[in-house]
Amino acid sequence: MSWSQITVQESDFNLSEQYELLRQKAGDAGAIVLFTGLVREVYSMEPDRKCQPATVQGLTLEHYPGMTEKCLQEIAQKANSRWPLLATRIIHRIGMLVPSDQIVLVGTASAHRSAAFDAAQFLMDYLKTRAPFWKKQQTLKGSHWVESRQSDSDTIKRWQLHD
Amino acid sequence: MSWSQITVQESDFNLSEQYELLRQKAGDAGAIVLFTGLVREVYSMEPDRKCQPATVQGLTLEHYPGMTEKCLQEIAQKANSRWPLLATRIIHRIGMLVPSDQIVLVGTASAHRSAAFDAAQFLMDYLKTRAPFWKKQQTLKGSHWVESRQSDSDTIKRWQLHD
Amino acid sequence: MLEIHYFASVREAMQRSKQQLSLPEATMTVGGLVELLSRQDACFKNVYESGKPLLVAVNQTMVDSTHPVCDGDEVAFFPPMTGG
Amino acid sequence: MLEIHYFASVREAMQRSKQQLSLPEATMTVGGLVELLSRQDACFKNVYESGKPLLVAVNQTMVDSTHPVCDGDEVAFFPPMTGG
Repeated sequence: MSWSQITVQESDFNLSEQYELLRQKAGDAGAIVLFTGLVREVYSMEPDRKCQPATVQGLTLEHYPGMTEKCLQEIAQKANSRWPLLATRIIHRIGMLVPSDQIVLVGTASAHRSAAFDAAQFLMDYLKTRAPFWKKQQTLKGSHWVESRQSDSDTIKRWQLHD
Repeated sequence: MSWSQITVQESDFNLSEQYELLRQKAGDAGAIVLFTGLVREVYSMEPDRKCQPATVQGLTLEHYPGMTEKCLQEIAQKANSRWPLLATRIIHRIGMLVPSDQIVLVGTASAHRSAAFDAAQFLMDYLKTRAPFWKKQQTLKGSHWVESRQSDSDTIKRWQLHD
Repeated sequence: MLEIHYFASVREAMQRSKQQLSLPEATMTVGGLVELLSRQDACFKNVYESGKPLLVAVNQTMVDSTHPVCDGDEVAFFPPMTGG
Repeated sequence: MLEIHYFASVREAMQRSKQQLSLPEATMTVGGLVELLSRQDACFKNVYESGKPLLVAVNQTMVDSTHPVCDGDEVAFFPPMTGG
């Protein structure tokens, strides 16, 4: 049975602690992949929007309590049914963040590297478009909701799952 | 100009230090991927060899000093020319290791996650088959050199580079 | 009674994060509910007719407009997700 | 003089990690060098004729058997890599 843990929290996370947890829970793992998403200071819109890049001063993350955890559990289960994972870990922060802050952590452990890499990428692709989180950016010109990128929806297609 | 650092060392490495180094050197990164390879205790041969899995007691890593660093530099340059990376880090250990020890670290930082994921996977695929490292396993039945897996050479083909 | 939640830009446009609604029929579709809310609420009409994508979840699962809505359900309206 | 290095299983089979060799000609190919070493050294003949893959680097770059070898070059023989 694979170990999996999901957390939605306001507080920051410590990558090192999460790595040691994965190593400990995974047993005889040969490969561990950790992904972290950070708040970028310069936010470029999609090329077709013809906007100047904005300097981000802050980011507020809203979510749908209850549904978020349910979605992340489902995404983790999907990854576990697709790859022979020994352990998975997802942390997503909510609330107010500033540039260079950590937003999200996805960690996967497996016997071999390809499963760990593919599952981590799959978890991020699904999390980006299927889990109910919304980002609002604060710039010098005011606040606005980040619009979803078509490229993120397209990315899911590569997993060829119809669900 | 992207930051890149390569180290071949006997001593262990601290993932957290390497992560903070990548964050610091990468500037305005939105995505950081860290991969670690660990010594597994149960080593299964390729299915077609029809061998029982062996319990590994130790692993000795030999390398070709000079050529190793040169190869890893070339691999990092290839990754940098293919993806818009902000920082890359490779650490490979040599000498005697035991199960659950860290063997290798690959870290990539980029503005967006797909470049960071793809580059980290590319670096590992190339490192496995192009950098002059060799593993010798110690088991209860004696010592033997690990033979290269055809699957590792096949994995390189997906990058469709003829070099 | 139906509990309706609004999130992100939809929440701001609706000027509230949730509301309760008595269903005029025992069961209706999500599409029927959207039409009902558009008739009753100018803010909702604006959101619905803005042309921006509007997603719906019933009992915390994403559904399309043909999905049934029953008394006691939790319905949520929100824009496409932008987490990660 | 040529400096020849052996690594991993090849080093063990050769019972040494390196050797020096005077080239009989100013330039020869890697293939020619392999034949020369096979004639001169029973251990090298065993390695070469074992049927296991044998890789060659000249001046720390992987090459094939048609690559030239000149006086002063560093040549290395080793099995396929198994790092990572």
